[in-house]
Amino acid sequence: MKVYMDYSATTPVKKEVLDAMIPFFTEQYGNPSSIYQMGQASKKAIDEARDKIAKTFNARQDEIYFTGCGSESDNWAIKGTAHALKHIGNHIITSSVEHHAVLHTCEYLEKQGFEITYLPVDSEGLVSLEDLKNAIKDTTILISIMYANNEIGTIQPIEEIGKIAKEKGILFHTDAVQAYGHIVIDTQALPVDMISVSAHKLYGPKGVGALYLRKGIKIHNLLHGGGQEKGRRAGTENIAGIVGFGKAAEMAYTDIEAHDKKLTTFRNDLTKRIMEAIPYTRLNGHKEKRLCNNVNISFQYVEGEGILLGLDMAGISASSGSACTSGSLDPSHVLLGIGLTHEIAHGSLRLTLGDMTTQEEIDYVVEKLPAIIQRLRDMSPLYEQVKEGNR
Amino acid sequence: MKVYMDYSATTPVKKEVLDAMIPFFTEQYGNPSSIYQMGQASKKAIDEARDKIAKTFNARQDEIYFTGCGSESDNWAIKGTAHALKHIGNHIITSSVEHHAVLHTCEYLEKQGFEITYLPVDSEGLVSLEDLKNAIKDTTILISIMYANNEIGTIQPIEEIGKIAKEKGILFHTDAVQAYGHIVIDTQALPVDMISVSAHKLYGPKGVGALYLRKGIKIHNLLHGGGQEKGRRAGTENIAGIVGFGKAAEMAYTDIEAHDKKLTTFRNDLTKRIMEAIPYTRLNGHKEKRLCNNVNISFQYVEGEGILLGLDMAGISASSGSACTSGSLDPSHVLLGIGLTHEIAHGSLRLTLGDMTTQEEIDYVVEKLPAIIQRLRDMSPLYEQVKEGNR
Amino acid sequence: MYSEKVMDHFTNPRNVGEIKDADAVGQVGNPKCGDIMKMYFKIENDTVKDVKFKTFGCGSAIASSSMATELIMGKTIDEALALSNKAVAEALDGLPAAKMHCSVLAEEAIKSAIYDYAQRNNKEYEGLKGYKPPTGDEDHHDLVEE
Amino acid sequence: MYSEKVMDHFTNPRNVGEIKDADAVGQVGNPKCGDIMKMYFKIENDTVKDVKFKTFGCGSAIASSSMATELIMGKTIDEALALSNKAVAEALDGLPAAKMHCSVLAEEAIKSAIYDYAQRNNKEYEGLKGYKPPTGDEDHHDLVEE
Ligand SMILES: Cc1ncc(COP(=O)(O)O)c(C=O)c1O
Ligand SMILES: Cc1ncc(COP(=O)(O)O)c(C=O)c1O
Repeated sequence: MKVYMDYSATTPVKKEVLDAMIPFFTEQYGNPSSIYQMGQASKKAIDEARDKIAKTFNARQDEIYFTGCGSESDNWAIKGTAHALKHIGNHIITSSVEHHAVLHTCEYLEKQGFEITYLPVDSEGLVSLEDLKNAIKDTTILISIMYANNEIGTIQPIEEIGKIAKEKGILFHTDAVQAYGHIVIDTQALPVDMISVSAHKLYGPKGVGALYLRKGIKIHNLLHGGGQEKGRRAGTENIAGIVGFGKAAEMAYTDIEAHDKKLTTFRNDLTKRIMEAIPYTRLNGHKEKRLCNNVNISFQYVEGEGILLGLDMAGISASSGSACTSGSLDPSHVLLGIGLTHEIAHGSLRLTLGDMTTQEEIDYVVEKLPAIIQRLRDMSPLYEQVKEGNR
Repeated sequence: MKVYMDYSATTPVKKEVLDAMIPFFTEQYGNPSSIYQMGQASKKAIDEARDKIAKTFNARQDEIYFTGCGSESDNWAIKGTAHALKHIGNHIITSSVEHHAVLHTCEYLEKQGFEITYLPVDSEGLVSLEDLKNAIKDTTILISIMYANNEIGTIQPIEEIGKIAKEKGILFHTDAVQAYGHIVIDTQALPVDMISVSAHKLYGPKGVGALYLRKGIKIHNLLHGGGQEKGRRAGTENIAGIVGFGKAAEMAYTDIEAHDKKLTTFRNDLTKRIMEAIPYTRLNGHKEKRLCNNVNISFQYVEGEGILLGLDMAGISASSGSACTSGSLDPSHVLLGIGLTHEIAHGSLRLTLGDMTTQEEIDYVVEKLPAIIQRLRDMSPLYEQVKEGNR
Repeated sequence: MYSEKVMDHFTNPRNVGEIKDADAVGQVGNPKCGDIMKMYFKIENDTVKDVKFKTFGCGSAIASSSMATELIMGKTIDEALALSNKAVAEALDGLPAAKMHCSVLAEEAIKSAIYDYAQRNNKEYEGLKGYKPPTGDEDHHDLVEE
Repeated sequence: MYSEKVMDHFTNPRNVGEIKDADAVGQVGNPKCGDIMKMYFKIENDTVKDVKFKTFGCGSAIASSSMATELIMGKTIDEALALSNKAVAEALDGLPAAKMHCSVLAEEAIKSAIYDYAQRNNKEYEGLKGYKPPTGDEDHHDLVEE
């Protein structure tokens, strides 16, 4: 049996989405900047996709800008704001558990003379509003806090953060790459100025992202060049990708309540049964303020990559916060950020669910996982100590 | 009859290219950063595409970095170099006829305190090597000159420019977005350090580009974040797009001599017959040092958009350097750059050929164009003056 | 990009041509901007008996000239002077924002021609109050906010 | 990512386990880095009679332990000490660059155990010259250039 449980890494493109994209490769390939009919047809297709995405945000068409990926959206929002407002101040507030697209961008700006505050999070991954308020200075020009965490699924108090930012007249960006498609983000109600999203997290194609940029907000461009995207993002438009993104976003929000309900049930079932079946485990992230599709559990005394290989051999695709899978030496900064020791962070497993997930798949994972963990524990010198009562 | 003659704006995706891409949307959708089999399959597909593109440049695999478009490659090369070398100098040399992705990037850097020299070009669009040598200063850190011009097709003396740059120890970037797929670019023979290319100009998909970055050259990242592209370009990889790019590049270079020969013949035939059929015309760009697919002619006393609309009604897709089609007020900076008056620049028509171009199409355009021009001239108060001998 | 009306007036422009013994001629725009509009009038009893145009410019410039001449044909001079660029654009079922200046040009070509008529015949019209003839250098593109 | 050999040794590791009355025990790595390797030896006449391992670590750490124990089983102590990390990696048909440190760990676990043996039995071996037992804090990841 093949079980994909890594929807937060990326999703398959839905058939309807691919079908919508196909004509724009070989037939309707006109450049949207061209005035002839085929070019104008491309332009129209982009406008319609923009409209669909704007609708999901309850936003205006002209507040949506297409980019090449979620990372580009993050880079653009943060660097664009930093450079546009550096005459006002050089201080940016973010959190210690952001995606690298935010963190490394902030670190880069730090080297360019900006000052960055990385807010800590509590053991469930939440930033504290008090900490945020205390961090704000006269020189603060931007707050960038992710909507929901990609590893542990914790959902931040975006509305409250937005209110604080608004009160202080500070721009607020949120990386909603993981939240988009799971949570209703209503820009009429939510005081946020910029939102990053990415198509491949909600059954759209890889290589397309978007930035919601509230009307009237002026940030510098990241990609300079042609007049595409009303002069704010250069580069010939990825029409097929954009059309696919529009379709995918529309589908994701067509019945988001049902989606949420289904995945929440699966998530809770999966979590509960794994925790019951396997000792020495820990659920990472917040119990309730959590993405409906995210399960993240640490298994003590084993290392995550081994779990993933074992799962892969059983046909199950998943991910881990282990250093070994990231190519870096340290385990996930998110897991360390919520206070896990290195050892426990190394033994984490993330299972993320999606629209194609079935009860059968959940059952299969619950069936296979205990033996995989047990086998690794039996090989582990740390577990040996536990059995000997030395741990 | 439908005739597409705007291949320099963008190309259709070839069937073989799309076929290669399709599996990576709905089936082989794994994230290449993931260690399970489906992720590793994606990684392998990207490596293979990288290999194919490296081969076309006679380069190493690890000198090719994928981006989101040609504009991103240009922005990255120029800003990345500027920021990496600003402790050495702040002077950049480019030309006045670059694509906006280069020009506007340079203009942005100018505002950030860099000094830019925009080399003029002669009446055929060539930069002068003497001008270049004279422009070089102790503070010069980068020369960025396009390989071939997107409007008038003029091919710059890249080898000679590269030699000058190398002698002086200055990095050399070339925007080869238009040259790629028409000209053999051998990085073993050519002293260039960075090359920007884009898939959608050679029958690959829109939304994928690449930067050739000579081994050992260190420039700053433009997109910070995850460890993709060996940590140099963040963002989940556009696998389908990258695979398509690889396939398209491979196909483009499989028999580039035949491609060149066929299009050169078409180009010369088309040019000659239009110039013979229609008076008051001017061929823009260099006669020989010219892209094999580019025809650019100014028709005096008429405005380009009208020509395009007329052609469109006859089923012919083309482009113009007229202000009206660019959305800006001035006509093409390239046409002004080669010394055309505004009036003549407004009346330019670019016909660019491609792999699907046929002799029948050439004949059709030659048949239709004269009447379209004549109709507009008959409406033109400027042409009236000509007939009256007042011009 | 363009409405069907615009395309129709571009393809089959009404009133193209010259009037050799015109009572008034007006020309606005300049080749630098890529638009020149020239209008020729036959006027009788302060009424537009005939009007023809020649235009160097984009599709919407040609369509605007055509529509504007059609709208004022047979109208009184005061009515012709009252024609606004918005009315031209609306009659064309709208113009893209970046093309609104073409409709402005049409309005101005009419004013310029009637100004010529007024000058030749020593007349004064309410609609020309404060009107300054174009020098040929102004950038009409700036007149309309996108 | 991994060769078939690595996957084979990960899936069916040879010589996993403990030896209760081992003549020598060596442990290297630390949980912070996500790798700990522990090896148990039975030694007779300066020959490896038996060797077993336990490893907390990624797939290549487990495979490296398995392969290393297999390579030294029955060998003399001098031969065991001569086993390089490269030899382990090669026997596995290669390891990804970022995983070479796992083979280093295996080499070190052997050295560490034999050092223990030498200490217990007051012996000296050529292959241990200059060897310093690990303190548990070093970052073995740095040992190999990627
Ligand atoms: C010379 C040149 N450079 C850069 C670009 C930008 O490429 P892209 O549209 O893929 O960003 C283009 C084409 O649009 C081009 O012709
Ligand atoms: C929270 C978060 N932000 C940003 C990104 C980057 O998105 P992309 O891979 O499309 O650049 C991701 C996913 O990779 C993510 O999970």
